Amino acid sequence: MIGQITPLTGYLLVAALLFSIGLAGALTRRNAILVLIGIELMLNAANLNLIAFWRYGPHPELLTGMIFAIFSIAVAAAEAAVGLGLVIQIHRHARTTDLDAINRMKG
Amino acid sequence: MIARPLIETSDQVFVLLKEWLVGFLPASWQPAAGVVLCVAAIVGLFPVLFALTTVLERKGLGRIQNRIGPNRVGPLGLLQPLADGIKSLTKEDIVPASADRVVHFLAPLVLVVAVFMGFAVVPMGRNMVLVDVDAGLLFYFAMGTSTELAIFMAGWSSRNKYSLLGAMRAVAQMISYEVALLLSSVVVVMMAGSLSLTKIVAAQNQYTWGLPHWYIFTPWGLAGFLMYAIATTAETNRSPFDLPEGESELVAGYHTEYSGFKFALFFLGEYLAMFSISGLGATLFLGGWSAPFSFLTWIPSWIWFFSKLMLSIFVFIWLRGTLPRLRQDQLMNFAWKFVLPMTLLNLLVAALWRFLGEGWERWVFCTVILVVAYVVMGRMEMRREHFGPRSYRYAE
Amino acid sequence: MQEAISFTPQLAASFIAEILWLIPALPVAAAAVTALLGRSRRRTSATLAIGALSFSLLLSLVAFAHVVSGWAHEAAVRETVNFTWMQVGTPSGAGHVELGWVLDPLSAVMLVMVSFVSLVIFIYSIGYMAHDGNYTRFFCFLSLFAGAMLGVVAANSLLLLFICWELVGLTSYLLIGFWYERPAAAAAAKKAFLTTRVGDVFFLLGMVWLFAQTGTLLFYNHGAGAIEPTALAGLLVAPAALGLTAAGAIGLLIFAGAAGKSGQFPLHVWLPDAMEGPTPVSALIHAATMVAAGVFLIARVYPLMAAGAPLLATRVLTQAGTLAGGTTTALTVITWVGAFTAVFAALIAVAQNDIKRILAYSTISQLGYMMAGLGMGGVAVGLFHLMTHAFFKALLFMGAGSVIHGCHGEQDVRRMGGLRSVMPLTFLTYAMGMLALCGFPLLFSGFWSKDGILEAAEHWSVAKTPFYMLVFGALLTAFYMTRQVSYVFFGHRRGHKPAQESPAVMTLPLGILAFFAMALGLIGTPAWPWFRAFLENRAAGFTWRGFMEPGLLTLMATSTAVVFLGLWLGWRLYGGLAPRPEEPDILEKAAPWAWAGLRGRLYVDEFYGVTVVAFYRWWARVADWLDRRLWGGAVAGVAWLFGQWAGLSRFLDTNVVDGSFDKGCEELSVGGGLLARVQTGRVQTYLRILALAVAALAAILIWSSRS
Amino acid sequence: MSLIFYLLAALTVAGALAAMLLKNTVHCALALTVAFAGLALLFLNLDAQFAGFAQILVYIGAVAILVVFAILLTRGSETPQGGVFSRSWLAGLTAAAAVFAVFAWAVAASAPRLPRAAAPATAATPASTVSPAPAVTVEQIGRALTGRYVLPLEIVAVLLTVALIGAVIVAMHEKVEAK
Repeated sequence: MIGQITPLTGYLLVAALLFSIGLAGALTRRNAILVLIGIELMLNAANLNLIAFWRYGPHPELLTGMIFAIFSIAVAAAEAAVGLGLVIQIHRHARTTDLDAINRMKG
Repeated sequence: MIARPLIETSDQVFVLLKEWLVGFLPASWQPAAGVVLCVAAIVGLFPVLFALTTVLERKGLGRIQNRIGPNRVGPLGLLQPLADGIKSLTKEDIVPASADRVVHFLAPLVLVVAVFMGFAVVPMGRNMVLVDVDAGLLFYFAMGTSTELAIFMAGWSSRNKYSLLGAMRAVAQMISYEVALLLSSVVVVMMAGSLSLTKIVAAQNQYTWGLPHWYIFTPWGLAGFLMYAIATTAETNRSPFDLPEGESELVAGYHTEYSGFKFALFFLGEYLAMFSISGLGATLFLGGWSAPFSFLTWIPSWIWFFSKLMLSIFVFIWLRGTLPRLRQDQLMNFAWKFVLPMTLLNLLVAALWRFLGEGWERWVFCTVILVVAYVVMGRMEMRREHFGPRSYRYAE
Repeated sequence: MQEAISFTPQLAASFIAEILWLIPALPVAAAAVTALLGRSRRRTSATLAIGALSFSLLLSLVAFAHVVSGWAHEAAVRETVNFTWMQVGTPSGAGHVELGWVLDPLSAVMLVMVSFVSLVIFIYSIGYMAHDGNYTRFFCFLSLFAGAMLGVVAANSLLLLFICWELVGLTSYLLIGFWYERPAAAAAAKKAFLTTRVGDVFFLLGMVWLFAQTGTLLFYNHGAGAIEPTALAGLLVAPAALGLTAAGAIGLLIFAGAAGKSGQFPLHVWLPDAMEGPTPVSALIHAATMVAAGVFLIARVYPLMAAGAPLLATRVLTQAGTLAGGTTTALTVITWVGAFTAVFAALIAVAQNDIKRILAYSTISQLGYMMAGLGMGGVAVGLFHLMTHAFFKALLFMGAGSVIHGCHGEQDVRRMGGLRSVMPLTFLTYAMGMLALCGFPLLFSGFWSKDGILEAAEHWSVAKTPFYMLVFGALLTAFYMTRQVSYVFFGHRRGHKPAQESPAVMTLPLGILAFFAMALGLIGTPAWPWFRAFLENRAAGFTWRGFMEPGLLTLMATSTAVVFLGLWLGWRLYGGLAPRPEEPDILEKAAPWAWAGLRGRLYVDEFYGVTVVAFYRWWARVADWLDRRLWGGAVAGVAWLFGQWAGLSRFLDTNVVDGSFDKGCEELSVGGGLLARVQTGRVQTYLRILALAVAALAAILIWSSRS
Repeated sequence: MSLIFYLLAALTVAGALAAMLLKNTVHCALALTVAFAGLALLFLNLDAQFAGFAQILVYIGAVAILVVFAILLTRGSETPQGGVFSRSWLAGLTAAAAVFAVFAWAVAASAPRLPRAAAPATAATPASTVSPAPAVTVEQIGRALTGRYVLPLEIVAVLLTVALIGAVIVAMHEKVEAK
């Protein structure tokens, strides 16, 4: 199995692993910030996929994957800023960042 | 006039030396060995420079403050740094009981490593750059930002409110001024059309009427350089922006809880950061290793580079001896409400310069715009008392 | 009499003509602004009204000067500014309804007259209305009225004229009914409004007919206007009922409108009652503007009236030809009605005791004179009398107002007397006005204008009767004016309260008007017929030989004799004697039945009362009955049906629709409760579901896309 | 597959795992930076210099610092007494596992049809031979950004501005509160 892993496959597997780890964290951690961290990880995994596909894709000269990755990095930065700002505000409001404690919106 | 080959050799002496040394090794090892050699050289050189600088600084401050400064150890106290080094090496390494040992241990290392990385892309002379990365500038800043993390680690790990406060201050300050730093260097990138530092230097290494094409000799270049200088002073936590280690407020800032060798590492790290960032400034605005006049080109390029480096170091020391310390909110307001807008404006001015094309008009327009903006904004800030009484608005 | 200058059509209107519209617009604007003011802004409103009107006067003078100069340079001015208002379908395909204004001698003269007299009256009313609570409202209406009247004058389109005409009617209604808390005033206002409407209906008919015939309502449009030769020629061949040409019929219809406004015989009833309004209003309406509107209308469409008469060409071009005795049906009718009205009203005036009513009836009779003059003598003759009358009648009314003001609202002449000494200024000016009205020889304007009419009547080709009627009317005029004046100013004081002179703001206008009442005659003497020449665009030369025309001197002699006779009679009968209000009048003793008839205004109102009004009452009752019984019943039935239907549907709603709906709602809420369970409010739950969904989707995709 | 790749992958995954597993939030943040660094190195290993440096600059330089700040501002720096995992951690874990399973399956299933390298791998050239790196200069990237991708660039710029302002507004104290 390992023997015939192509580089691309390897990268894709690593990306999938990272994604799942991030997802697991996002799903299991209590601290809202850590949930955000998990999401960041997921985004990064996606970036890794993009870059890998760009690198081993048929048309690396078009730079599509790389540009996409760069954009997603920028967007991720924005997302982190806003998300953390929200977390801080929530903390001011509820005095906690424990997501289990923050369930006021339940139906 | 000196013979050309001699000039060549004196200019390329280090390169030749490296090649000669590598020559002894089998061909397959040579690239790696070359790199190792260069790294070794850098790692060896700059601590020495650091030692030299410390003594210079202490003596200079002494002069400014009307004292003699270190004068016991060795002739004129020149061996003082040596003594300090020995002392710091032999001192006991104290780690607070409640400290987070791992992070506490890692912090200085990360700092020093990150700072050293920065030197990799700075050309210190013709053909004297460790790795000529195409995105050199980006790399440099990437490394520069990593130091903040180290500082935070230090401040947080040593479970001490002074350290933590110092660290937070330092990080906040560095982030704020990093924006200005980047933006003020972007101007140069726009003009040189490249992120590679060697290309930037090459672009400045031309002469008309014996005068070089350094970017500092243009309106936007000068403005950019001033912004850059301010930003660097803040980045390196030097006076008047040295709040993070304001002795009067927080004992010694984020390295309060460090002693012995780790403290020495921090000390080293700061000065190395100073060197590298000054070197970058020289590369960006002062034409790197190029000579100030065409008839001085026979002097080896590395001499020019290091003299410019030391010149800015001298300026650092001078400032430290002269200016009082700012207050945190003043610092922030200054960064976000004055420096940042000016740099942004500077970008526009550079673009204008680019599109006005050759001719005297661009000089007039750009200068006028910048001066007017400077005066107006300065007045506005002063009147709005942004540098006035302290506001706790953003202080949690 | 030298050849006339023909009107040279101006293609490009001069600047003053371009901005002629400002003259009516300014007072209207002032009215609009005043309407927005609060009741307390008395000074502001007065200032606005008078300021605006003075501007209008200024512009009118400029326009007048422009026309005069053009006339003096032998280039007769008739400048029109027209614009299309809307598109309409006509028998001859789609046509434009065009509006516009015209600047020619007629409109210029009228503009100056109207704006001037109105201005004087405005100033006068500052004093007269000083104690009224609704000062601002009053000036608002006044401005609107003046603006509308100026619009009538300046209009170059029959439609625009009609619009302003109706505006005049409306404002007259508002002004006559200004003291609406008095039932009499309210009734008078209604009466005036309705009576004039009667005429206006005919006017409207005529207008529509004219439009249908010619496809345009513009008076002058560089040869394409409705009253310009080409159109008239078309109208003349178009037949109408009773052997009339379309031109004649339309002319008669329009005259009906004019009669309504100018209180000619059948429709005069509103005018005396209109005295209920404040005196300035009476002055404005009866002297200067409203009633003059009718006369002006006839003058404006004179070519239409005169169309078809012999010497048509010269008539149309010069509007002269009084001496060439051609006439038309319309003109004949106008003449007879005018003459009859003149005598009729004069007779009634003899037997009135209310100072303002006397003046009102004299106005009617004078209007009769004007109409007759128009009918027999052409535009110039009628207009000249209109001008002079405007001034001296305004003077008389305002004098009367001053008297009433001085006698604290007393209006019965028999309760006055001896005011000569108390209010000398008023007496002096009033006397001038009176003499002018009587046509006192040589000195006073009334003499010359009336002479013009008499002269025209004497030369009228159809019949002599109008001449004698008018002469008799002159005699009566002199008589009743003498009676009034001797009642009011001579004898000894019979009022209860002591009278006093009015303030300067009221007497000064009197003086101004008095001056004009005398001086204005000089521009119309036979020796120097400037006015007529100006209107008819002939060169005006001064020559004594003007008097040498055959029969003129004898005519002047006769009229003078008549006037003196009238004065003597009046003084002989009423001079110095002081009748009690309760004791009968001298003439009454002489001929009680006649007197009673005259006192009762010849029972015209009563006649209308038993015919028209009664009919309407009956008809109203019929309609009422129909409503209650027939329509009311039908409606009630329908309503009942709907009620039943509504009840049925309500039943359905409550028992069928609502039931099911409520059930559905319950189900929904229950389901919502179930769904709400899923909504744990914990982010990670949602995230988890999301993740699983993604996984499932991806799996499906891959599965479907494998091999 | 080269050794470097395995090392970097191990480093990254380890960092990620640590970030998700450690108790102390700050440690998590620091571990996260390690993961980021590993990713950056992976990018470099993929000859994506620019992306790698941008990764370091943005994530280590900005995002990590931001996270750390947030942690300190929310008093999250000390380890919480109760467990760090939420009550429903098992379900979450299973969900994540399911996702990973699906992805891994997808990769494995499509492995034969993936482009192995710029040059199709044949028996002669084993799949692990790294294809010649595409020479990508920063200039090309710049041209691409300001050329083909100028519209996304603008949009991202706007997005960043909005996000910046929004974050400031959200995180800012109202004056009344502050006083």
